[in-house]
Amino acid sequence: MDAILLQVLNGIDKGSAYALIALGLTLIFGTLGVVNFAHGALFMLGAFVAVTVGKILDISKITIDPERLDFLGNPAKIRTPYVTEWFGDFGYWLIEWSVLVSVVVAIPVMVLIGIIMERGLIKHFYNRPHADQILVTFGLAIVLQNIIKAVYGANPIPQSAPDLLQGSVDFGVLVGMTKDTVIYPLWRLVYFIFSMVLIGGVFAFLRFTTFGMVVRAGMADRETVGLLGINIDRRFTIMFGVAAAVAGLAGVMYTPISPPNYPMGMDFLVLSFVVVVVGGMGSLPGAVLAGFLLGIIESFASMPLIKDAIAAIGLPAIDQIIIYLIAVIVLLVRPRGLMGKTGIMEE
Amino acid sequence: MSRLIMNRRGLLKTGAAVGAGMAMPTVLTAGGHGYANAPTGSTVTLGFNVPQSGPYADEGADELRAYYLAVKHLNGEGDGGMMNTFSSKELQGTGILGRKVEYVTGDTQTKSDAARASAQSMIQKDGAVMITGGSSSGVAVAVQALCQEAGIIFMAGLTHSNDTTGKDKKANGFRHFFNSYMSGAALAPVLENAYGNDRVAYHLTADYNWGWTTQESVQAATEAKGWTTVANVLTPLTATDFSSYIAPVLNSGADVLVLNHYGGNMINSLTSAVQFGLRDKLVNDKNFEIVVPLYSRLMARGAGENVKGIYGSTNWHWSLQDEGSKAFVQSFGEEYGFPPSQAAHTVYCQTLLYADACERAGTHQPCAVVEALEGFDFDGLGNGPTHYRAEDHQCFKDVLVVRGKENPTSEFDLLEIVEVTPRAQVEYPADHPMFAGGALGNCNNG
Amino acid sequence: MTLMRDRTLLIIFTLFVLAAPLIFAPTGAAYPDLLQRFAIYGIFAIGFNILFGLTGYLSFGHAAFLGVGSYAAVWMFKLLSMNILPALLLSVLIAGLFSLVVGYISLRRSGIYFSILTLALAQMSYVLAYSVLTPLTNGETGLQLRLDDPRILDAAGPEGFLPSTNLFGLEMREVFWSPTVFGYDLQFNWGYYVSAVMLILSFWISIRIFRSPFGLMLRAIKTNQTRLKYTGVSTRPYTLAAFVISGMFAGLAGGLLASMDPLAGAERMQWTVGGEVVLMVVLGGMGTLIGPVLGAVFIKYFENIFSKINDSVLQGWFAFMPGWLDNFFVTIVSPFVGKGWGLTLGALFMIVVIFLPGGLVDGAKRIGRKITGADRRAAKVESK
Amino acid sequence: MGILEVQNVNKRFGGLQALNNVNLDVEKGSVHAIIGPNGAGKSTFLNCLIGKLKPDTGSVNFEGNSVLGKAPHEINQLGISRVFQTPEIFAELNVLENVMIPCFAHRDGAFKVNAFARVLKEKGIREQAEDVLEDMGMKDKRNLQASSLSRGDKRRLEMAMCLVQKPKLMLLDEPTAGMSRADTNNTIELLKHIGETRGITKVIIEHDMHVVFSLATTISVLAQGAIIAEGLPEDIKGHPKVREAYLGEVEV
Repeated sequence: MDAILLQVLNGIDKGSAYALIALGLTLIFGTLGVVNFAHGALFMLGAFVAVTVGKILDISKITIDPERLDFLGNPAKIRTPYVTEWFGDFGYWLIEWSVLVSVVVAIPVMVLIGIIMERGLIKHFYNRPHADQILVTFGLAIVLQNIIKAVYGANPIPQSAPDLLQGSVDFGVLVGMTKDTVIYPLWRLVYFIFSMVLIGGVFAFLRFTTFGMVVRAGMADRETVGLLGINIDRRFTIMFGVAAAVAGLAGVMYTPISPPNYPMGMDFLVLSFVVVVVGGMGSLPGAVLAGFLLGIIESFASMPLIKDAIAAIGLPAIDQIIIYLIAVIVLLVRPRGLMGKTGIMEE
Repeated sequence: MSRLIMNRRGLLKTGAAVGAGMAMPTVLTAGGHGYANAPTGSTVTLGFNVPQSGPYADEGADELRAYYLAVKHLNGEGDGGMMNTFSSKELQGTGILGRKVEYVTGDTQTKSDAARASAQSMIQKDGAVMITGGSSSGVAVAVQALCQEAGIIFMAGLTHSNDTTGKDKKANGFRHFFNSYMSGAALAPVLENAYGNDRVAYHLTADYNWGWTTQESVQAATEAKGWTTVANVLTPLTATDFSSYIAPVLNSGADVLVLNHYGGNMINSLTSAVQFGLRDKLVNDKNFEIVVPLYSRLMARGAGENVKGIYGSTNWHWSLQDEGSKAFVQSFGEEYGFPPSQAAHTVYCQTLLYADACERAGTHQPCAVVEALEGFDFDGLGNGPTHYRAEDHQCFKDVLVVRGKENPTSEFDLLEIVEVTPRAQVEYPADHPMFAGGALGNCNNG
Repeated sequence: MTLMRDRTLLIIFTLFVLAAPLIFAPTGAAYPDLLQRFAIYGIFAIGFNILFGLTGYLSFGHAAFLGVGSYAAVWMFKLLSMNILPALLLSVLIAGLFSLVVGYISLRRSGIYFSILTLALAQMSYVLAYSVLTPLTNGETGLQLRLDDPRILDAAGPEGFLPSTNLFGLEMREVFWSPTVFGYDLQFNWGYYVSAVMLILSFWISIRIFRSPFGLMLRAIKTNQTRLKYTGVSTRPYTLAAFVISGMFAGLAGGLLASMDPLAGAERMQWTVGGEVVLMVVLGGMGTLIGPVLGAVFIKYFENIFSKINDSVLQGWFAFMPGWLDNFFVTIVSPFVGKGWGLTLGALFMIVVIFLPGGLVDGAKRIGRKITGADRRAAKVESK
Repeated sequence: MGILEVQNVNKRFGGLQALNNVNLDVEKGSVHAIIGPNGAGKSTFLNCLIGKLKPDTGSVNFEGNSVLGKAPHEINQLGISRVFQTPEIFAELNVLENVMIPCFAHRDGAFKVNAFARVLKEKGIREQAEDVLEDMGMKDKRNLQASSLSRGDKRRLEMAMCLVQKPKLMLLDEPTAGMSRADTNNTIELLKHIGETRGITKVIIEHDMHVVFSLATTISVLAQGAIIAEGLPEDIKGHPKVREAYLGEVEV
């Protein structure tokens, strides 16, 4: 029971990252009809916004302390971050809560990156075949990765969560189980809540604002909305920015869970495509649902008990291939996915 | 059967061998002066083949820094570094055998294919007489095999799998770095001291060769001390989130988690394990502990705060206070402004060892170099008295057991040395079962 | 007329390929290993072009066939003989069978769904080859020859040495002629010429397929599959045939890679390698005959030559400048070469996709047209 | 016995009876038009003929063989060619290739790996294709890329692609939909020309009365999923039920 609860928790946690990326991917596909292979790179860029914010907050005044020696035996340099110099305790607070500062910074930055990407590149590919869209965004992903590598190197760069949110909680006790059976990291719960809020926000935005309604109408029938004299293109551009921001925020918040490095986007990309396919191409609720579902399935597949049981029937290492296996099965049996409409890129 | 690879600077003239396409089996080994890429002019070229893209690119970059430093020292520039402390005094700062050392670099991409392509271009195009580098065992084994075929000396960089000098050992290849077995042998007594002899271990193991050999070694060594192993779970190489593997650990009855992971895997699994609060828990009335058999400072940095108090082993660390280490840290630090990593150290040593062997042999000819290195005893390179064993071309030297530092004083000061495990304790017979199944073969002059 | 043109193209291509060790000498690429790779990846790309260029089905999974081909070949070297002929035959056969299975499954869908299916299947193969299939693939290290392999057809060689791969005695690693021409030391190597013959053969097959009714059907699939169905053509067998043919080319390429260098690593099956062949075909010009080979040469050149340009090489290039300018240029250029080769390649690829959808071949044609067009205009002006 | 026999075909979508016991008999050599107001079930009926939909009950036989559940290419191989509402051609290929492809399909069947034959050496195929193009008045455009053709020429090309297969039956789905008056007249002329020279049986789904009465030899009227009248054009014109259900105020 406790093991199952743990894996469900793990699953929804993984799932929230998948869901966020897949949500953005679907927004772009649904609004612009573009298959964006650079979406993983946006997730990665978001994570590196957090790294950059951390570095900026850490810009320090350097003083020489003759009392202490560095590794070469020279007098040690003492670094005092300027923010603490200027703002005192508030400076320390900023450094400690740098992930949240990054969230605030990442929203405009990522929206801007998204808009630049759409206006500068993607726009020219609306009328090109899907294959061309895949190729050019794939190329863009390679370029973005290499730029990040050139600037930040290849090693992961750790970002820590605020002290208050570090450590773990005894989730089992909360739901009335014995102590110490279901321990769960606090930050992962924060991540889950954050993604639920973000997903809810995107849905509310699409549902309850005029802007969102126009966009949804445009997703269903672009031409008609265009005929009504509404500038749907500009709205779609903004939606691209929103999708980039969703991916970027997912990346920012992910940094305390997994220290970011430049290939992280590609790792998530393949996965999130699988999520989108399972959810149904173009379906926003489908993407979210499939994200959580795949997260949970993946978690269960990695339980030793299940791994061994499946290996016994001749499918070894199920945890390594489960995601791909699901993608293959869904595409063959139900190509429109869980909630997709029939006919979209089907056959 | 002939090894007639011709190179730009090749000496071999293959007049007769090619009649009507039926090359006769002519074994041209140990042929006196004829060997692959014999340097003819006033320079000699070494090939530095390191990962410059992919997950280990930063280690590759650090290796390159050490190589540049080694070349400087060999050519008599700079302060000479460990050449001054090296027990063999053949190297005079006049290059190798009087020839100025030049180098070419390449990107292994941490892929066997790319690494071999890069090495091939160094051998065939640039006339490199020795190839060195690498930051993973798969690449090391692949390039070592290539060098064996081509008749070039290979001085392995960072490679920790038992296989490199075990079932995949080659006569032309040498490893200065330590291996999984040594990690286990060095760690076990320290762990016993620190955590007692009735511990129950849970292993998470990266699902590929290196992971398996490390897991096998650590399990054997700790079980010899009385520990039991409750589970060994293989994790996908491509995994980035280990939470679903970490979560069940606490309820398995284990009180120690061994993470047989390296690089990104290690960073992510360790981060998860700490976040899950494992180290705050009491199991079987003991504090739950985590062990990382192979530590690397560059990787420890990626895991940030999470390494604090966690045991592991390493080949070398810059805080060592012997003369060799101090000299190396000094000259590396002066040059680049930060201390070298263990990867930098091992490749620097390998370069000096190769140069020294050439001096002692009086030639670059691979078989002569092999002979000079086999059974070579030396000191002053930072690991105490060291022996290059003839049977498997593995270096035997002290191994460091380290622990993540609780109060680091700088961003480089992440590990503290807990114990320098003496060489005798990590030695093993050449026919040890964990290393069985391979043969050096004969040295190859190309 | 097309017949003539194809024949001329084939002849020029053949001459060029045979003279490659001479032609590439000034570029620094004329050493056996890289030339072999040019030819082998050229074969891989030619095959991929038959699927992607003609039918428009974008597969991200062809790396799996390359890998399977390599494994099959190395197993032949281990068990049967170091002669590359049986190894290549088995490579093509196994890759063909494997691609039949993968194609049969993936071709039930088209468009992006097809791409994702191939991607998923290839990643599965890669992951399994890296871990659980280690007894077959030797996992991370890669499958390699050992001294104690049986090799039942071969006579025992000298003790302590691995035999080398050969074609009835012609050793793949052997340089059979090394003249010095125009100050360049050339290396003529059997391995390259075996690959080159295979490349020419593949190129010829590709021409024949392009000009055949079968090829016409494949092109028809790309432009309007619905119409083709209502024209009485069963399209799936055609796409499957194209898939298997391209898979067999990939298998041949994999087998040749193993023949030149008998080691087969699991990374060969990763989807990014499959992505690389896509880059090759698109960069060169998809759907063109010569494009894929150009793309393969271009990318492999980048990977092997550009990645080796380090700061000290750059310093050499700019040494003629005054010190500060020299440093300036080294700083500017170095992020794009050496360890930054991936950045340059990615950027170039984007530029081609954006501005030259027809690839390098298209670019060459445009330049050609511009020149001849300009000539014609000039002639017109004169005649007035 | 007609060349195409439809018997008791029923098709329901949920609560909607899309086709209600439809019977149809297409005589060999006739031009049989099926007309009806929007939503009468014309498209559903057509989709049942070409295998895209399977009726709930009933049979559709072509020369005595059932076409139900057959794939599009199988139906074509039986000798039924189809002309679409908007011309479906191979836009990226040239005109001659467009016509040669159905030629190959006719000769080689649904699938043949003739990867080493040469298109250029297929003289017979080429001649057939050029003959048809000549007939359609497009021979001089044979080397143009199909996408560059005018809409009218695309329609001609599509017809040529059908004719070259010497079909026994042509299905035309609103061949003049969205066309200008002039184009419509051209198409009528074209179809008349085809009728005169080849005598192929045709089934035309159409709502443009001008087209129908210019071409058809027999007319069936479909309304609310059922055939309400069938007969010669003159009879249909005067049929009270038809006037009521469909023609309404329209003067013909």
